[in-house]
Amino acid sequence: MKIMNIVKSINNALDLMLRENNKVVVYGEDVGVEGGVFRVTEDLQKKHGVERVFDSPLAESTIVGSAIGMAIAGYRPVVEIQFSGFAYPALDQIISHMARMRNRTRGKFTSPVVVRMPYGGGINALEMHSESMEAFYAHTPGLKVVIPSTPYDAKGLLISAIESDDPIIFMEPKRIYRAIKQEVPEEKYAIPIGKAKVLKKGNDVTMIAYGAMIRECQKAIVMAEKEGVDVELIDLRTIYPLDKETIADSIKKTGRVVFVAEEPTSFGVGSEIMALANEEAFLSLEAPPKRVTGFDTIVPYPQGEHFYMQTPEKILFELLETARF
Amino acid sequence: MKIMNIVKSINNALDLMLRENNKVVVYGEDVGVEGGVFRVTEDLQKKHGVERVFDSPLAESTIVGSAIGMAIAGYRPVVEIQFSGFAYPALDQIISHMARMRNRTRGKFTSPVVVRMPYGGGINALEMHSESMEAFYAHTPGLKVVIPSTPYDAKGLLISAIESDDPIIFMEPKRIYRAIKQEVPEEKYAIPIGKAKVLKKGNDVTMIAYGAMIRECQKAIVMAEKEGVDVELIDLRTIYPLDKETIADSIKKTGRVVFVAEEPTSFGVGSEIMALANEEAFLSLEAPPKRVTGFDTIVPYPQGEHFYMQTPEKILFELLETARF
Amino acid sequence: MFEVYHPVKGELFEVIDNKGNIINQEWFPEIDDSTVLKAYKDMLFARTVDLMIVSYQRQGRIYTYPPNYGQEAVSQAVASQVDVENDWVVPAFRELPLYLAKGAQLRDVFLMYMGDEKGASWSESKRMLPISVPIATQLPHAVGLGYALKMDKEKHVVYAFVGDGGTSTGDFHEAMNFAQVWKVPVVFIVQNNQFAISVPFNTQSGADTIAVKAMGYGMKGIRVDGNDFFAMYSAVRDASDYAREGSGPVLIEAVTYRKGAHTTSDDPYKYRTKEEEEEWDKKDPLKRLKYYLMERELWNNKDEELLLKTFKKEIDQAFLDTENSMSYELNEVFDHLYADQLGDLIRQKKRYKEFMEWKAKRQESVQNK
Amino acid sequence: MFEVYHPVKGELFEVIDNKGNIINQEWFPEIDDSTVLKAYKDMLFARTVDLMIVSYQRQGRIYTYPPNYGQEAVSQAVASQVDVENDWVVPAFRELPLYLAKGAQLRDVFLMYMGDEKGASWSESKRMLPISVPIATQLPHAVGLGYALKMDKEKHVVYAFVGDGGTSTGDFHEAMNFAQVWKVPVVFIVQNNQFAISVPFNTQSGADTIAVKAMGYGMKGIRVDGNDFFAMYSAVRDASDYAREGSGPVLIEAVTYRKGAHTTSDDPYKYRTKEEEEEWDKKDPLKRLKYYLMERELWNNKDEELLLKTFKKEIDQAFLDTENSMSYELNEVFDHLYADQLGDLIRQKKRYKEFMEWKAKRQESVQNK
Ligand SMILES: Cc1ncc(C[n+]2csc(CCOP(=O)(O)OP(=O)(O)O)c2C)c(N)n1
Ligand SMILES: Cc1ncc(C[n+]2csc(CCOP(=O)(O)OP(=O)(O)O)c2C)c(N)n1
Ligand SMILES: [Mg+2]
Ligand SMILES: [Mg+2]
Repeated sequence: MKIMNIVKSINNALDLMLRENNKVVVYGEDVGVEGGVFRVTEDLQKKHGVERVFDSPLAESTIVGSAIGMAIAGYRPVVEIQFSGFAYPALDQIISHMARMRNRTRGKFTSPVVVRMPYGGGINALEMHSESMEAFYAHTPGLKVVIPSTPYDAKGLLISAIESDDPIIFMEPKRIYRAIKQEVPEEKYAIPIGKAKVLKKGNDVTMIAYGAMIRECQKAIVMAEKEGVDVELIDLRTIYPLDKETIADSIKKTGRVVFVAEEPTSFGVGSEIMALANEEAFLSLEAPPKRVTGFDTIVPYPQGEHFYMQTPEKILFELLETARF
Repeated sequence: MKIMNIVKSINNALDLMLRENNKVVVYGEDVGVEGGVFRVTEDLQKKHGVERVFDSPLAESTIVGSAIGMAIAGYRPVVEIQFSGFAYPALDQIISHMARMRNRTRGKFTSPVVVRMPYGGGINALEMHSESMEAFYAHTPGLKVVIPSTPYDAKGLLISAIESDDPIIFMEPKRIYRAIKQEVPEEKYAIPIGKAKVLKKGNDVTMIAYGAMIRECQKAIVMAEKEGVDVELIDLRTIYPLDKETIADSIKKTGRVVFVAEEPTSFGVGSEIMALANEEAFLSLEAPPKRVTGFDTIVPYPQGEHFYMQTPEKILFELLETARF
Repeated sequence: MFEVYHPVKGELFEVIDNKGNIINQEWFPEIDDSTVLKAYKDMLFARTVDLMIVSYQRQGRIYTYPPNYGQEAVSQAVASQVDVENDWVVPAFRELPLYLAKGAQLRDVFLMYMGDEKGASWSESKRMLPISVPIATQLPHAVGLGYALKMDKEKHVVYAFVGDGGTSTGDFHEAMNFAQVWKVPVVFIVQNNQFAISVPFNTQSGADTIAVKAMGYGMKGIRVDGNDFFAMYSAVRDASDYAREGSGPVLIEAVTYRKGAHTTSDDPYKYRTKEEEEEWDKKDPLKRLKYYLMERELWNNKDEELLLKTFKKEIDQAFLDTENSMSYELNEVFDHLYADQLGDLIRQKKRYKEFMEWKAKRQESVQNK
Repeated sequence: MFEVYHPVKGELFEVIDNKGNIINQEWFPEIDDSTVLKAYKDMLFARTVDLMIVSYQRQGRIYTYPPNYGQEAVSQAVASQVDVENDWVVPAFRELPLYLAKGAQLRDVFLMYMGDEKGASWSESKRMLPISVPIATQLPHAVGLGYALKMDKEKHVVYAFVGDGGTSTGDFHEAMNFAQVWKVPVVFIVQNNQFAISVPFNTQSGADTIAVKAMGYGMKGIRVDGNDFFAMYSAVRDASDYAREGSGPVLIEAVTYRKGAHTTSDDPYKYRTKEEEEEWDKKDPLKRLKYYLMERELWNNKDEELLLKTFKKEIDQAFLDTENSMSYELNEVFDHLYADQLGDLIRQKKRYKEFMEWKAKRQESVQNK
């Protein structure tokens, strides 16, 4: 065991998979020499050579598109999009091909590509650097969408993603890249995709979140406890496919749901959680399921970002309303 | 008044706006000489000249991107994406710029572009030609998303879209391009964006749909009537912003909601409607709001498409369950 | 070759004239008569398939179809020398002779355009991607396949196709640049058939040729008469040798003409003249090759008549077999999207079956009334 | 000029050497001393702003910032001749001298990088788009602006900027092609500063030069020493004359060097050497212009010392003013997204205010305990 933050544990997972499987390649803008702008791929080129860990030209569509080709030929490319806000030029390759190659060819050709991208706000960056558009990917048939919230999960989920025969969108909460440290085994282990995790048991309200919001929720929950509200916290870990059983079981128990995320509210992941609560636990609902999510606006520049972000207090405010409905 | 189908009424709206406002330009692939692959822009080049109605190179990103530039300079470009499945290369321009130029410049520069795109299935086409990914646009802050279901609405809504100071995604139900004929005034009129329309009053269930699904719903409703179920039918017409008042009022009255669309079920427009039902009418709900929507799969090729599409019978099946819950 | 016919010169690389006479002996390929004859027959076969599909389409037995009519020599030049097992083919959608050479079955082609995904994967053929519906988006895949060949130290090549319209897309540009930076063994072949649906080349492209675009990537490029089988054959051979040796990618502009409609839904007379078509008809790739063969007494009209008869029978039989054996189960919709069965899809499938049962019962009860 | 320095030759268009001596009299621009002197001062001003922002950043008073250091001559060449009212400027993000010439205020630049959108719109400046965060995506906008100028029969031009990294993107390609097909008056200027963050030009691009890419679009192009103010001035003038006359767009490759870090978060020694930096330091655009001016006794070190002092004072004052007057209201988040106020946004804003009230009350009650 070693103490790792998320940057380190992802680096460790990549290192390990590069060592174990010579079909794994890692590339993207500044991924090689520089080791990535967040240093997630640091030293991997030194360890595994310039043919397997390398810089690409600045062109997101073909970063993903070429990875699809490699994957068809038996490789396991793990590509990095520097910020999730720069994945938009790659959406066509992701939607039209990465997600569909298997279906289109009745399984003859597959595209088990992992697209890694840091997402979310809270790092005082300019526009386009704080996006949380995971709902795009979740709504795209053929993809799986994974978002870890801890170093331990990040490693185990990334290993599963690389070993998965399906294409994976792997979104990394850059805000907590270095903020959370944890003991992480140095050997290989996998955390299954599609399984949520109940981080805390509770009876009054089911709180659902993922990524960097988990930490904010945990703070809110401590405050809520003082107000006598006992919260069950679920870390989704996979956005698509949702772990409907875990979520529904919890809602059936508590009758109340609060969903917390950075995304714009409307037509987001939260909407699907609201739908799920209805479809799976309608008769148990004691209060309207609630979204504590971003405004339907552009994430503001740093000076205004605090208005947009979900803070423990804001979560508490909404949580108490739901608990006392 | 003249009898028009949707192709004709859109053509008429474009013709009228080109005549009235010399800042309106219309372009896209095959839009000029050919008049569009669906003939929506037929004869417009002849009438208004090759400078205002023209063919562009095959490049969706710059079709939209150049329109943003023109709009900043005071033009009102109406661009056509040949099929909504080929809009994906333009998503970056749509999300990163078209939707944000006003916000980014605090209103100094705006991008009142109208992006027209035929969407939806049912025309026996190959892959990528039957997409219904309106939820992408609805989830993108800064856009408005409009989908007409009749010739009359198509004209009035398109005129509003061209006159709107906001960027508009205008999705056209190609399946019923020529299927519905209606009297349409030849003069100018506008239908407000953001206003749903109650097509039929009813007391038992609120049915919500748009585009080509309206017709299927109407057929289902006739069948339901025979089973003693009285349905209220709402045509959304605008997907974002949703007309929450109209929707909520109806749900409060009926206590039951069925949403019908072609889109993949998860994380779609339907999810937001489910959320809305909860947030706005929780205490009135007598049954879990229901989605009658596409599978979370790729729209099958024509031989399999009937499995995927919402038919009157399938709608009835789900409707009855909700009505009798 | 790529220096002699350097794209900056804007020259067209040709080997035979419209009457099949050799006009460029120096670059006439080393190729034996039997290969030439086979190429002719294969092109004739492809053309016959095309024509018959168009007629099936008119009969309402097939959906929209994009013919290869007039462009057959371009992909036949690859078909005549492709390594069927090992080279990769990345199609656009007008390379029928090559699909068939690479192991696709007529059934696949029929199924595809009759609206069944089962045709899209070319049954048992090796290393050939499905046709690409979104224009030019296949080119990045070719780059990745080339990278894999390079990593695996396989001395094979990727043949990637795209149309003149496709060269306007961002993906074309990105893929060309990646290919050259990574020096992958990809032969890019642009079928410049003068139109993208209704849009003519001069409205499509700022440059006078497509070959010249190679220069913007530091790539080898050449502008070839795509209706001249021998010129195409030579160009493809030199390009693939170059790529196979690890020297990097090559761009071939194949200048050709789409003699037919864009697809069966299109009417070309909205945007071009009969005169133009007649002009290009003289350059028809089959006619030219036929002149060549007849001149050498390797072929005559009677041979052709006989062969066409056999072809038609074979094709019609295959079409009937396909029609008669078509089936599309609910499972087809769900079962190939993910490697495993997702809960959501299982639930959705189950719900659909419940609906089917309900529907069946309801029809029964209606009938019983 | 575009024939003499045709990109196919791979030549670099230069006018002065590293010591400020004229080495190419033929192409030395018609420019009076006062304009040259002003250009020098403006570049010096921009460089001073840059250095001071970097130091504010180190003090934690500003967020990540991308300096222009070493590249000032490229956009100054435009700044010295742009029509401030009528030409359009479409920035990448390293054209500080031009932003200021076009009417941007220091306050705008500060606000932008202090994290306030109010800086992004360049206050009262006319016809200049905000900097573009997603690389190269601004180029299609330039095409559209050019189209509008053409339609409106305005004899003005669009100056559009992008980096070497940006030339790899699909949008670069599409925009170049559209511009040429539509013959719009756009001067595209690529600042080839040798790096895209850590990625050097030879990993970025298959071609040896960026100018040669113009050929792939049938466009005029030229490769210019971007650190040579006079060469850039001449090239920009000829290009804009060409465009203004309606002849079409031009691509200028400005060969330069990013002397500083990519941004204040970057450490260039991860990917390049001090030696390389020293080599390029000799070509520093300010140094070269200063040699030129000093040789002609238009400038001396004392002038510079004095001016720098004034500059620093002015900049520091502007920065303090900005800091002291900063404010960011909740409305800023909502009020500029749509032309009208959407119900959803009104509700969300209202809800946020309710939260704020609740929070205030809660803090009160905590304090009262
Ligand atoms: C990205 C995309 N945009 C639009 C279309 C619709 N479309 C199908 S074929 C075609 C023209 C293609 O022209 P070209 O590349 O020259 O190929 P050709 O049809 O001439 O073989 C268009 C616009 C598409 N399939 N994909
Ligand atoms: C589409 C996109 N991808 C990635 C980035 C992250 N990024 C910011 S600057 C940069 C390098 C740009 O290089 P270049 O175009 O040469 O401009 P320079 O920084 O050298 O001025 C990258 C990759 C981005 N802003 N946009
Ligand atoms: Mg073509
Ligand atoms: Mg650069």
